Amino acid sequence: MALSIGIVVVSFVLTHMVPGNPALANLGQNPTPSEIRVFDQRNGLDKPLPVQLGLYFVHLLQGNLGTSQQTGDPVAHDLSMAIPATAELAITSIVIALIFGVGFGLVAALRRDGVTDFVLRILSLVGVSVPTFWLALIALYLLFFKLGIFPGGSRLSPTDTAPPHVTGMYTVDALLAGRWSTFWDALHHLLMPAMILAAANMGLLTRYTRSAVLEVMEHDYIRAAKAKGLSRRTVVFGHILRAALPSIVTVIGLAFANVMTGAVLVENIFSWPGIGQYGYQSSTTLDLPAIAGVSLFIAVVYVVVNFVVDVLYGVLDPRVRVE
Amino acid sequence: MSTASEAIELPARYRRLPRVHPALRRPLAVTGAAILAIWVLVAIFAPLIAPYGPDVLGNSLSAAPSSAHIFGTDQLGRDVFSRVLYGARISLPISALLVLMSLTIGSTVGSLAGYFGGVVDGVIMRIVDLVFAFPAIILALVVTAVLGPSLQNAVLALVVVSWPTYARVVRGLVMSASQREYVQASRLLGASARQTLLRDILPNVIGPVVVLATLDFGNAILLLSGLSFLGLGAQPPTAEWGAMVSYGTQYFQDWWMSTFPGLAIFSSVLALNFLGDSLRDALDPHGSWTTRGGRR
Amino acid sequence: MSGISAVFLRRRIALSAVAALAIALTAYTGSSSAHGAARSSSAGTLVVDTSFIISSADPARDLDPTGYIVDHALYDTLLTEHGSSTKVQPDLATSFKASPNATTYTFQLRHGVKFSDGTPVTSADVVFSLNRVINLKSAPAYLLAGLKITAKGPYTVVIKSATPNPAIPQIVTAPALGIVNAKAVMAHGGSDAANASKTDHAGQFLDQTSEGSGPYTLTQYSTNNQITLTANPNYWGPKPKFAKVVLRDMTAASQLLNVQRGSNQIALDLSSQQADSLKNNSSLQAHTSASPNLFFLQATSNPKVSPVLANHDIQQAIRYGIDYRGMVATAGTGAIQAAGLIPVQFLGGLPTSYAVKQNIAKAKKLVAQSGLKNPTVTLSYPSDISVNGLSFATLAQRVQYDLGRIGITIKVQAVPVAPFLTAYSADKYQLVQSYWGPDYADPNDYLVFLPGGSVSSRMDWPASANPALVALGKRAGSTSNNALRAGLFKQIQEKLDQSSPFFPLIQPAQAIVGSSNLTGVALNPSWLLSVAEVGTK
Amino acid sequence: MSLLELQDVEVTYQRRGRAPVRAVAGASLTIGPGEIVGLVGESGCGKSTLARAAAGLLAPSSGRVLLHGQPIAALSRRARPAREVKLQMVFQDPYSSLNPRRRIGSQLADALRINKLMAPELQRARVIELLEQVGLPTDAIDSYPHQFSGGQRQRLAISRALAAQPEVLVLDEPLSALDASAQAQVANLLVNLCRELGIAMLLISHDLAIVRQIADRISVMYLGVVVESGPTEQLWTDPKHPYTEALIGAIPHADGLGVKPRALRGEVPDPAEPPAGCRFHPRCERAFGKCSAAVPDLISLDRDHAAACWLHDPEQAPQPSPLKDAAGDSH
Amino acid sequence: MSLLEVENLRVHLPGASGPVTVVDGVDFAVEEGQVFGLAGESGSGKTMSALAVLGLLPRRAQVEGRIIYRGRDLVALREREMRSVRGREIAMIFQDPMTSLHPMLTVGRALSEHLRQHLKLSRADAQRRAVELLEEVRIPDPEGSLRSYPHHFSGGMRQRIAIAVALICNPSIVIADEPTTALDVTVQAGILGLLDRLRQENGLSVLLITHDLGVMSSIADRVSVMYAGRIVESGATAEMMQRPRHPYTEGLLSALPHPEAGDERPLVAIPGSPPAPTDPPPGCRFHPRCTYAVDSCRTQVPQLVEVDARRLACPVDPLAVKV
Repeated sequence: MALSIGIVVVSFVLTHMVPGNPALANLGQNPTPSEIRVFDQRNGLDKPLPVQLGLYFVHLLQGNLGTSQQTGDPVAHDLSMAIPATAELAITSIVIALIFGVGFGLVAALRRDGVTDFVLRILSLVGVSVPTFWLALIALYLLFFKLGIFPGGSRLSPTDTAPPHVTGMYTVDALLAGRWSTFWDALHHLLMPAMILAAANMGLLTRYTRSAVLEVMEHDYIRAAKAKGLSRRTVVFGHILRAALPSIVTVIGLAFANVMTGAVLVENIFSWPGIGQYGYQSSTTLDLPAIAGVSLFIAVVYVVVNFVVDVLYGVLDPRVRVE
Repeated sequence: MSTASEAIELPARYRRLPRVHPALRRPLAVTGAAILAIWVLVAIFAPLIAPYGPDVLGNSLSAAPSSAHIFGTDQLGRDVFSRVLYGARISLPISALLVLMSLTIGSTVGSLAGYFGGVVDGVIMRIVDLVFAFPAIILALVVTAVLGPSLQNAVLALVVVSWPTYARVVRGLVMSASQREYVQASRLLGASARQTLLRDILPNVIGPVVVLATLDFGNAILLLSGLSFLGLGAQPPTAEWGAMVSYGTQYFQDWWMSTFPGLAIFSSVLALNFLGDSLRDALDPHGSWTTRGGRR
Repeated sequence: MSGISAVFLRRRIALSAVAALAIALTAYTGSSSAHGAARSSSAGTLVVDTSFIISSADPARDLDPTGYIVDHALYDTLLTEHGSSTKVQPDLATSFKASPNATTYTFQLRHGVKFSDGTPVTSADVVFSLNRVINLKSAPAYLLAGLKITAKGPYTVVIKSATPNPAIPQIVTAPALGIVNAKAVMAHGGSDAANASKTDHAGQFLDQTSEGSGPYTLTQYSTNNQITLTANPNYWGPKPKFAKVVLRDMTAASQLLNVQRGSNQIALDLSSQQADSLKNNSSLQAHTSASPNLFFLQATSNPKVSPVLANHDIQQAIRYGIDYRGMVATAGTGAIQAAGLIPVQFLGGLPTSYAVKQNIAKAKKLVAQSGLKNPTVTLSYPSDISVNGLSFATLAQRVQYDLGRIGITIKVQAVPVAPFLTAYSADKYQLVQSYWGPDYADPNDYLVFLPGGSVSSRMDWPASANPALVALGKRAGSTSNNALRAGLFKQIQEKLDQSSPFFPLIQPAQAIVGSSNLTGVALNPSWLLSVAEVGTK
Repeated sequence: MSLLELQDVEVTYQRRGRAPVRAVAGASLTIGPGEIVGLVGESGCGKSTLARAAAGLLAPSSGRVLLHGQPIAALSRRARPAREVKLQMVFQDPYSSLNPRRRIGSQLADALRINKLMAPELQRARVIELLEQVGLPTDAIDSYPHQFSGGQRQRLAISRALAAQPEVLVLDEPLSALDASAQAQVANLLVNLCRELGIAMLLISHDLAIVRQIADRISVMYLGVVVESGPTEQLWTDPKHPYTEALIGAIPHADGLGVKPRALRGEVPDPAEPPAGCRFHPRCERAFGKCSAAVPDLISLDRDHAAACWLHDPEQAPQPSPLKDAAGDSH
Repeated sequence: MSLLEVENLRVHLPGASGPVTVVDGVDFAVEEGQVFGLAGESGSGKTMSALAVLGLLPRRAQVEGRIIYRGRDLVALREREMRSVRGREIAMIFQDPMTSLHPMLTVGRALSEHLRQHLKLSRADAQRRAVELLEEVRIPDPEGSLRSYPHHFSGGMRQRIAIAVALICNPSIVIADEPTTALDVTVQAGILGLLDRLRQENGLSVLLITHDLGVMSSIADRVSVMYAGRIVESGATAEMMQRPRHPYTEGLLSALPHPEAGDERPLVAIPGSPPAPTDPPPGCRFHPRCTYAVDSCRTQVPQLVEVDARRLACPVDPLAVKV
């Protein structure tokens, strides 16, 4: 909580230190001094900074994040449009990274020091080394432009219409509405950016999983499980992976931070109308309420993700649960 | 007291002392070091190697790779190959500087927090948490929005977001190292806390920090080029790799404009990660990708 | 007074609101329907990729390029234009009459027109819509400044101006002046009262549904994603070819890829170079032409800001040091060197033959003559936008290189638009690379460049610097004889080219690229593209 | 006069959100010059905590630690005064008690350098002397800790402490990480050091058998309190506290007679919630009413021998009865 | 015919410079209903020998020799077949009960998973059997314990649970690797008592591995002493303890404290330390530390030969005189 307040203050103060004049940046054309005055009044920019900050907090408590100067809509509304898009992308990407990262890490650990291990190690290093924006461009060029395997951007084919808004995540909403073709279309659009976002986290998770699994495998209880004559599958999934899971889960917080960073780049390249694109556009247009709103949202995500990770850790590790 | 892993562990005095650092004997480390060495040489000797100046405008605009321009030319007729070579003079030293600054600030703050503990520690870690809550690029967006886009400001922004990593790591290392029995033994022998910090604690902290810095070096190149890609870092005509990729995307069909600078970023970051990963192995054999048997 | 703003500067620009061609006005009297196409049923989806610049789908609040495309499709205006022509044509009004002194305009409305919900369109709706624009005091309000709108019977609307205003028929074509369903909008918080700027809350409503009588209705609206339009079944005119139009927010790079892979697609933001590269693609059509936009350099005249630039010889050296041909080549096919400030298409525009030519020897001599050792100048430009697909950085690098060759060191300084404008207005910059998009197609729009004008004073070129030129400008601005006026403006520009802190660079090319099976792919100066007019072969 | 004296030392650990733990609930000990005192107890009895308090590594929450009658201050950021440097400690784990990144010579010279005991040029010779004293080759001086086995490292740790010319050594389980043969080597070394250099020692161990070989006197701890203390042989042959008795009875004998050691019923209770009265009473075969009601004091029985047991309270005790045979697995 | 016979077992582990032989020609036999002890210091190869029996050596370890269990050579068995032996026929108890039970699985699962796999019992039957076993090893509240996690129990209780886990499929042999080393002496006595009772009541055979000759003496029927990968002496426990004949056995016993009242002999340490497996001395591996060593000890590997109802690998046999 204190953290969130700190984040609001920092983002607010930072954005309001900008030397540019938001009125000039946002008024259509021919801004007259009186129009600038009206703009400043409307956006509360005529008051001293501490007062603006205080007002921001008051409005925040009322669920009011101010009005975006860029879109003319309430920031809360803009966020509510952008968040599901990013959430869909981020969650899919994390799921992809988890499946492959944990899988690769597990295989690497089980085949430790073998050729597979070496190849997976290189793969994981490539994953964390490749510049996301460059990978996105190459993927766009090859997979979309040359091969046409994936669509080139946006969330849905133009011929399709968005499913009824429930969660705002098109795949989920399409399923809820029972629109299979829309679901596949949304998924099709989702996969490429999600995979690109997943590359770095996949590398990260491969490494973490591998070392977590190796650490687990050194424990007597794994030898004990083998000594019980359990099948290999039970030993690997029921015992080794089960024990490594809590430490793998702790990486998810980090993975989310990576995804948010990557989202700024990937969303811009794939015309994905999410938080990354919104944040980037607001920062270039000095849309102060929007920037503050995005920062706040990201901070909330950070806090929530870390909380969820903590809870999950407790669920997975009964030793923590008791404490 | 006999477990299998311990039985494998051999007293080290029976091992031959290595001539080269063990990390360097691994193939990945050698590959990484070699690629990195090439880039460093390129950075130093760019004016000698590059066929053209980085900002010299030629007459053939947007030309595909040919014998005259092996990486082609860009929209202003500049030689992409030369610009990629000169780019090493920007990305590498500036990222190194960035890492060095974050490391210095982070380590100082981290050791102070770890050393003093208590309120100082509490305040510092709060700040660290605060910075951590922003993804690097978002904070960098805001910082560059405040200060204007330039390489210098991008570095500043990234320092702002990257020092906490070091602070956190160093603090943890200092705290755990000060709990070590050999540190306590030193204290009992009459060493002051400051003496042990310098003599017993920091030397044991440096290793992990060096590894972190090596890996972070690659990360810094990525972040810096990412910011330049978004137009928030290096500004034209600076031959910066990220900016070149971004510039190239405007002319998508002229693939050479963005492919080669992208490859330059990728190869240098990969080299650093190869090296850093191997160093990490050498330092922390536990769970590392080594070729030797494990030991506790 | 004209100005440049971030919204305007962002990425690219259309000729904005009023492209008034005064010449056409007197001759014009309304006639019957210009739409000759046979009625046919709508089918399929048209995809238009563009970098979104839109703040609202409420016509009364929006003056942005993407918003104009949308509003033009959703709302009928009193008059309109077709294709890339700027000739005024009937729309909701079948005809109009102007009073001889050009202060009173009487519009006859079409009978039987219905809004998309079936409500008939009457003069009350027109009065409400236009008054709402005036009283909302949003960006488009200036279009109707000094005008009074009244109804005279259910199908007659009268617009009165305090001063003679021959541009009114042109003005009312602006999509911002689209006619909305007064009842529906009022039912959702809309107001045309004097205090509408505070009481009107229909903006959000109009972002969700359209309440117009245009060829399309709004199905989905998202400012950073996509906008979906569906054919209006109640439309009075010819059915649009496409049942659905999707506008997608895309970067130029994505547009380039998408248009090549898709069918029924149009890309609006490609540079002429990009468009050029598609010329050989048989599945595409690409149209490039010189845009009326202007890239120019402006030097400060304030010796405190830059003693180097305050030196007249250096200013002249810059003028002759730039490789204009190289710059035009960089800008791509269709771009031309700007001989003066006024676009060549406009009244008073200087033909390219008048343009300044690079003369390195002369430039070097001027630098030597200046007596300055190693003159160094900082060139500032907005970093995060491009116009007609051309980024400021590209040209700035050209300038830096060219001036470097004559011995003037240029430090480039990239600044995001917002702080750029702030500092630019405050005379903080030495040399600026800027841009001018005309507010209306008339040379009077360029008077602000004369000494003491709003653009000139941004970099401290006061009226006192050249009183003769100021006087000439006054004369040109108030002359009613167009031939005379054109001559005066040409004279002004020649003087500016000889000696002034302005260095016109180029008029970039503008491009539109679409699938080759499409018809009606044309750039309109006002709303870029009329999606309802796009059909298939 | 005693060299090192622990007076009613209590150590309480504060735990976040939970009840604090009195790890040491009032322990007193004295160690005379040149004397080896063994402190024995099972895991969780607080003996290591007491050792750390005795060495000045942590501050007792009450009670005092006196060296030469002067209180020892717990470590702060400041350097220890020279007087207190005479009190040294050797840790349990020889793998973590030496700095892996410094040469042996440098670590052994720490005490000399820090306390300026001798000129730098003489230090190397002294370090070689120290190495010889603990029976290690002198070329160890330029080696790193990882080049040595556990027993050798423990000897290195001892010699590092010796460099400070200590009067008292607190040894926290110095033998438990070692194999039998190394254990004997280090044990003999300790005894020799005590006899030759007159160093007093507080030897903490869970292994009563090995302590008996080394110590002059033994104190037995159970759940944070000292339950019995006395001269080694007396305590060994005639234990007065049932817990000491149980400890001795549980030691397996490598005599080939196949005698089963005796088990003690129950579990060590949570130190955060110790049983009322005598802390041992729930596991004691001879507990009676009073044991659960009141805390027995350490009663001096004869000479140096004392036990904290109601059995020895002249007013309260029922007649001592022979210990029940608790062989096998009792519970 | 012994229940388990190990013949000329050799185990090589991968080392930095070629394989390292950690078990070098070991023979022993476990008889039905007996406790056979394998004694030695850390690194002597006793644990490796035991793991070899179950086929649980680290990856890439090489095994030579024969391990005959009920007429089958376990070395030659395939992994699948070996799995049906582990836990079912031969079970194992590990040193540290804190680490040998999976911390995230309930006691009930630890007990029943291999029971159900090996014996194909129903869930209810398995649970019944689990409760039975917990009662047998004297765990209070057996039903409740099934739902508890290992960390709810003290060290001694955990070792009892581990024993129950080992015994639940009614194996013929239990390999107990230092089963009491991590426990306090008072608890150790209880565990030793439990093992002894199980042996007597259920006819269980035990392969006991320990460095503690005291533990060995109190429970084992026969003992082999290992040094640097080889067995140096074998025989009946009482004989061995009272009259050791190999200098190493003798040295080990003299290095032990003497718990007998009144015995005040000082400890006698064996000089030096054991050799590294990478670099074993030639001839008798003990000779560098042996006070009785003669020239032939330095060159010739002593064979384990039958001498007076025991097997001894010392041709010098200097202690025979003392007997």
